[in-house]
Amino acid sequence: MGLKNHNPLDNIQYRILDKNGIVLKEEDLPKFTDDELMYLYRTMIFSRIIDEKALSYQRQGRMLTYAPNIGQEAAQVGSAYAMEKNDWLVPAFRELGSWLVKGVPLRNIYLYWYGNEWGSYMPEGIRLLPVSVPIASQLQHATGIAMASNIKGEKDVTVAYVGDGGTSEGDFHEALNFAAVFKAPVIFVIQNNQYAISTKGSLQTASKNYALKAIAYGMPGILVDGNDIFAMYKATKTAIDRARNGEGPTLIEAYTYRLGAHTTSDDPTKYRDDSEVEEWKDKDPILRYRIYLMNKGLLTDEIDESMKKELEEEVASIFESIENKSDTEIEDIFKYHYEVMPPQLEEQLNEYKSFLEGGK
Amino acid sequence: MGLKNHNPLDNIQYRILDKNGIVLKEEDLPKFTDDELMYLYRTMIFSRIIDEKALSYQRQGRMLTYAPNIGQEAAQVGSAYAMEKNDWLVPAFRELGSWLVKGVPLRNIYLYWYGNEWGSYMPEGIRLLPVSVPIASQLQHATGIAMASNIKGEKDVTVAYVGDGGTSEGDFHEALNFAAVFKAPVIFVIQNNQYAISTKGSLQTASKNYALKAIAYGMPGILVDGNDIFAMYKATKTAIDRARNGEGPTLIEAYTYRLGAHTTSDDPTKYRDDSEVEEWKDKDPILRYRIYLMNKGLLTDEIDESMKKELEEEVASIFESIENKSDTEIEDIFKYHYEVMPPQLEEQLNEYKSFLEGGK
Amino acid sequence: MANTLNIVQAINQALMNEMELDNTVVVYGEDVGVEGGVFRATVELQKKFGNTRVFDSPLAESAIVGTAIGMAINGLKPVVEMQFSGFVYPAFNQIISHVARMRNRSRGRYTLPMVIRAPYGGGIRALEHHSESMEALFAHIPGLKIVIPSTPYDAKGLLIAAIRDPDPVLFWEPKRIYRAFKQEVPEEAYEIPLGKAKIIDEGTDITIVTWGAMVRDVQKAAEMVKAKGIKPEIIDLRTIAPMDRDSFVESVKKTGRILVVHEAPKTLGVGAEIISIVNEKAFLYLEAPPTRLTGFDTTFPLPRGEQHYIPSPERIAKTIEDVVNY
Amino acid sequence: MANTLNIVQAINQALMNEMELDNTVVVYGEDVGVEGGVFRATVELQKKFGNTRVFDSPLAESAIVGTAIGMAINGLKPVVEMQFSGFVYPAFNQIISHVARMRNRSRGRYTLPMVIRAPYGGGIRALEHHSESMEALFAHIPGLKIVIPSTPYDAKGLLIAAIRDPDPVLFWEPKRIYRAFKQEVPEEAYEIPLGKAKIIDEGTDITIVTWGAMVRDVQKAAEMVKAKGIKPEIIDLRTIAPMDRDSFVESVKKTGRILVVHEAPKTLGVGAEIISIVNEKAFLYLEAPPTRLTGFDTTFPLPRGEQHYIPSPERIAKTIEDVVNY
Ligand SMILES: Cc1ncc(C[n+]2csc(CCOP(=O)(O)OP(=O)(O)O)c2C)c(N)n1
Ligand SMILES: Cc1ncc(C[n+]2csc(CCOP(=O)(O)OP(=O)(O)O)c2C)c(N)n1
Ligand SMILES: [Mg+2]
Ligand SMILES: [Mg+2]
Repeated sequence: MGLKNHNPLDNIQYRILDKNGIVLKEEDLPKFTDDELMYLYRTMIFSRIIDEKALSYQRQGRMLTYAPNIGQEAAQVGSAYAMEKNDWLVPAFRELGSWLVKGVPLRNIYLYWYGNEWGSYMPEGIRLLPVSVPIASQLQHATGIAMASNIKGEKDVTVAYVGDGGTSEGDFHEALNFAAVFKAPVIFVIQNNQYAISTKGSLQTASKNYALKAIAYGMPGILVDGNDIFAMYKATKTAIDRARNGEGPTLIEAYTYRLGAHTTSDDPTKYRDDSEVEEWKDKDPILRYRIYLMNKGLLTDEIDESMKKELEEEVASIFESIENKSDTEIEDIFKYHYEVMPPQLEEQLNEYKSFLEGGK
Repeated sequence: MGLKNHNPLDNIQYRILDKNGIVLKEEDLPKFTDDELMYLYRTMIFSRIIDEKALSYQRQGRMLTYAPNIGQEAAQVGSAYAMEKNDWLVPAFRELGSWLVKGVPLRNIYLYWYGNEWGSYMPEGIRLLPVSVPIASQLQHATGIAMASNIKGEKDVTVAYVGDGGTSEGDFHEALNFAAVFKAPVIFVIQNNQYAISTKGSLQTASKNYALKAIAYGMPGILVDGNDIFAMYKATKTAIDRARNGEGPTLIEAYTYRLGAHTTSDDPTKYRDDSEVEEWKDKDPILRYRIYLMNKGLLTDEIDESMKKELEEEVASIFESIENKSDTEIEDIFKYHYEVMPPQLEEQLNEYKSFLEGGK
Repeated sequence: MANTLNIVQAINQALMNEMELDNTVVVYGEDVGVEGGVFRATVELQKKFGNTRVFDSPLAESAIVGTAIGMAINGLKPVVEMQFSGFVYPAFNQIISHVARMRNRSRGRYTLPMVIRAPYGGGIRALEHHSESMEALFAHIPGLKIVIPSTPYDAKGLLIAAIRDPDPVLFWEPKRIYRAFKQEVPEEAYEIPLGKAKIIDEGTDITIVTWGAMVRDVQKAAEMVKAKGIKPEIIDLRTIAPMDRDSFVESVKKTGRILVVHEAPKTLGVGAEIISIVNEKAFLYLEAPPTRLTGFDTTFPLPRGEQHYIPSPERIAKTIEDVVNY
Repeated sequence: MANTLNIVQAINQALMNEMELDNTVVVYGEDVGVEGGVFRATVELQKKFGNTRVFDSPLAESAIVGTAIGMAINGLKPVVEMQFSGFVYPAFNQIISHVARMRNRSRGRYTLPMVIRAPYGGGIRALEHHSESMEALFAHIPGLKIVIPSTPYDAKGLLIAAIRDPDPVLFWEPKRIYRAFKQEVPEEAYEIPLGKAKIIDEGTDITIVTWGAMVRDVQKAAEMVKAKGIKPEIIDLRTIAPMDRDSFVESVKKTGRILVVHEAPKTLGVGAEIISIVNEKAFLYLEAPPTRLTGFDTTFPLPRGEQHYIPSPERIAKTIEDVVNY
């Protein structure tokens, strides 16, 4: 595929696999091995199970707030899988599938949502930034990382995520503009899950889609069926190759749907109809990929069941390994503000410790 | 004209009067009376003289920093003249011609550049905000004013200005997005004078022009020859009519050139060639309009001379009326922070006054 | 008529009252319309007043505050919400450059009767950026007012006063106690004047100045030390800027001792200003060092560490004793 | 080798030195490349190091700071310029949410060796937003460092230390004295440690803490009061956060009196913190109320009023006398 052939002004989603698991564009189908095909499936399932279990832990009062990814697995896994190991991933906060592809241990992910500081620690060798809570602010970092790759003459590409809501922030604009002006090797992936908490797309922008916002920056934009893992992979891969080749940034809109709540603090029945959700359940990205794999003879109900069982056990055992054992050390609150702790902080730490010890 | 016929993606400037004063689009020519035609000329000349005199006062050490508008008079006067009296004007800081059309007394304008607080006082009845120094931040106010007009069911339209450099700020993006989502009756005029201090357009954006940035917001954008007063008037008038009719915002790019320095603190020879400036002197907006008026028999060298002489005298007399008589009263520093001055401030004011009086 | 409300309900009622009384009041922000706000502070408003006066905005704080400036100039009284005070920073330029300065810049021609509301403070086991107490940043900026209520009754009266105030007001709501307790609150509109602190407990031995959610922790600590014979005078500052200096200066002249308790980091927290004022106005009355008990000079920790950050009633009580026994 | 430089030249030389010594140092911002900065602080850098390492950016402060974060994560040491400190606010969210927190958030995995430079302070007869002194805003935020030099020698050594510092540093340059005087400055790179104040005049009667452009005004005032037999000890704070508390605490233990002089507004200016620390650490030594002489709690006035705002040597001298004669 070439990005040129997919003008976002046409408002047509780029799609390879339709919602019934049928391949529409044989010529664009990525040339994956069977192992790769199964890895992608397993990763989406893993993501789904991590979400579902977290939600159930949360309902049981064993987990804090949690933001599920259900329905967005293809957008995440498909885009991240197009990255090389040395490429940088800059997340917003709803990219579980991408994190898994990048190799972040589930333990960290659960620690994060469990409220422990170490959840944001990325093991050496994984080029992924921690969650960025202030919406869209992370896009600036992505552009900066990519500009640095250029300056250093390195070939790494950066992939950054943002939500549909995030496109309204000034930082979205500035990051894309800088990226285009400096031809930075960065791909911006908008996960358009159609809601920013309760706010619908029509209240977020008056443009027909988000991909076309690329035009304002003189960069290519492509509107993709975000529930089609092949299309997401292919579009991202094309953009990454282009970036690595010195041709600059690309904006990708993954048109998808948030099947769950915004977070566990949110009640979506207050602002959207069940019928809408039902309609989208039909377009579940895992469903269509599952059919594809079954048609291809790679997946059977049995394999599916045993894979899920295995993953469920893994998830449960990791959660149990952190549950009730993850309070933050007092020192840990102070230790990471500066390379050398200033006397003020040391004094406050010591005063507090001596209070706890009942001393003066 | 209809905005639809001028797609900014075509990158063609909308133009009625060419640089030799020849009318290219008879059908689009605004139907001005002779008085109106002469008023526009006089206002551009007035603006030019105010600038030139301010620059010379500044060189003589009688004025502080000054930001001249030379070369941009048509963009300013043409757009502002399309406004009704009750419409709101939201300036950046380089819109002298528009201020004059709005009826701001020159005394205020000079007081402002003379460093006196009262320069930013707008006489009642003139709907114009003071200069906004933080680049692009004023666009949010413009959108808000226009949203308020909608909320109150009033028909006033807001015209806001920003420079080419200003389009890179996040506030530009947010203001245009809000305006489009809420169909606010606001027109954004970009004075693309091709420089942001020393920074050229190619370092500001990778898009072919600024008008096409409108597409990202789902609003019309039009690229206009900013040195053609008729085209500026016509485009702005069309956009204003549209806005007043409930059809929402428009983005106008006035393609023009800053013939002078950024401000009197700036030395443009450091970053641009004289030859470029010379080329643009040829396209001086006053020049072509002058030819048009002469061809039409409305203007003669004599009328021109006497008009300039009269305006020069007016400008000089106003400057002299403020020179050395415009120190800020001490109370004036404190008085306008809150409707009721808090005790802290009162105390500080009194302490300072008693220090000055040599007391305790 | 009165009813029993918690803080978030009192805020909701204040908005209801003022929107009814003054049709120039408009309410908007992220998720405040259809959903009624993530903390339900604006619930039912859109149903009652329609989506012209109560509406959801795109996700852009600078635009929310910046358009409110424009609306205030053009005759409305916008009351906008920042979803959390930790997300006000994209709007910081609008606040410091324009909200704080439009009246002064325009010599009184353009005034900004607007309110920026935000849930603020820690202790709700939240993600990063949802727990900070950064009121000092705004209190340092000339031209701003910042108000922090501590009870439902005050919340309603102060918010109504803020909406009616001819100048812009930041209204920071202590979300830790949004639903912590209820109080009798008159159904109709009433004002509590801005810029006035409240002595909530009279005493003779030490002056304690605090605000927001810390008020209740201080009260608990006061009960502990009262048992030991110490009589603290507790002042709820309520308006952080401009500050009611007389309230604590007069009190210190009586007690000779002062402790400021706040959640915000110590360095340049509002406590620093209070102590400096006491030095300037009541130096000769001081019998012990004016003291601060505050959050640490660290980022507010994530939930599994947050219990360490906010001064507990026990720590407050211990500090009161230390100051009194100095 | 040494040469005689003013502050802006010393800054330029610091950048030259570090760019030469460390090819991960990059410099960018508005008009810093071709033009060499509106104050000429980056002049000749692009010519010398090329436009890959020294370049003009689009007009967007949030992106300038935000991309610097990314560059620092990816192995560079960006030194970015805000054209004036009054224009740093569009980047405030990046600074408070990320610059200050990335190390803590990532548990030390991602550190930010970056510098944000900005001309700061009043007194140059400038337009609105070009004269403010808002260092206190940043000093309140955990995780930041903020440095303000007062001489060419210090400017160079502190800037080099800031560039080499593994943590982010805000480097605010007192533009009023950019070209006020020259000093012998070594040609080669040298460091002046961050976090250390400097006693620039020893004395016994009163401790005066100040920084930036006010240092010279305080020195002038000191000359005036010395004529009357008063011996002030003058401390140039140099690093505003984290602050060298010992410097003034020890001094106050000797003098018993302290005056803080700054340009910033009084309320919650850095003076408030200094006075609170003195209360906490040297209460029993105090012989007069710790005192502040500062800018007003107003917007910095436009040129025709600015002479009233910045404390003059005469006002400083008068205040010194008042405190000493208390
Ligand atoms: C600057 C900022 N403002 C507000 C919030 C609160 N907030 C958290 S998530 C969210 C909605 C995000 O919507 P979108 O970008 O579409 O991402 P999604 O949640 O759909 O993945 C909001 C408003 C925030 N985190 N940061
Ligand atoms: C937020 C902000 N950043 C930087 C500046 C300093 N500054 C003043 S004018 C200017 C260039 C503006 O360029 P442009 O928008 O093209 O307007 P022009 O001066 O060409 O009319 C800059 C960077 C400022 N005033 N505000
Ligand atoms: Mg979304
Ligand atoms: Mg320009």
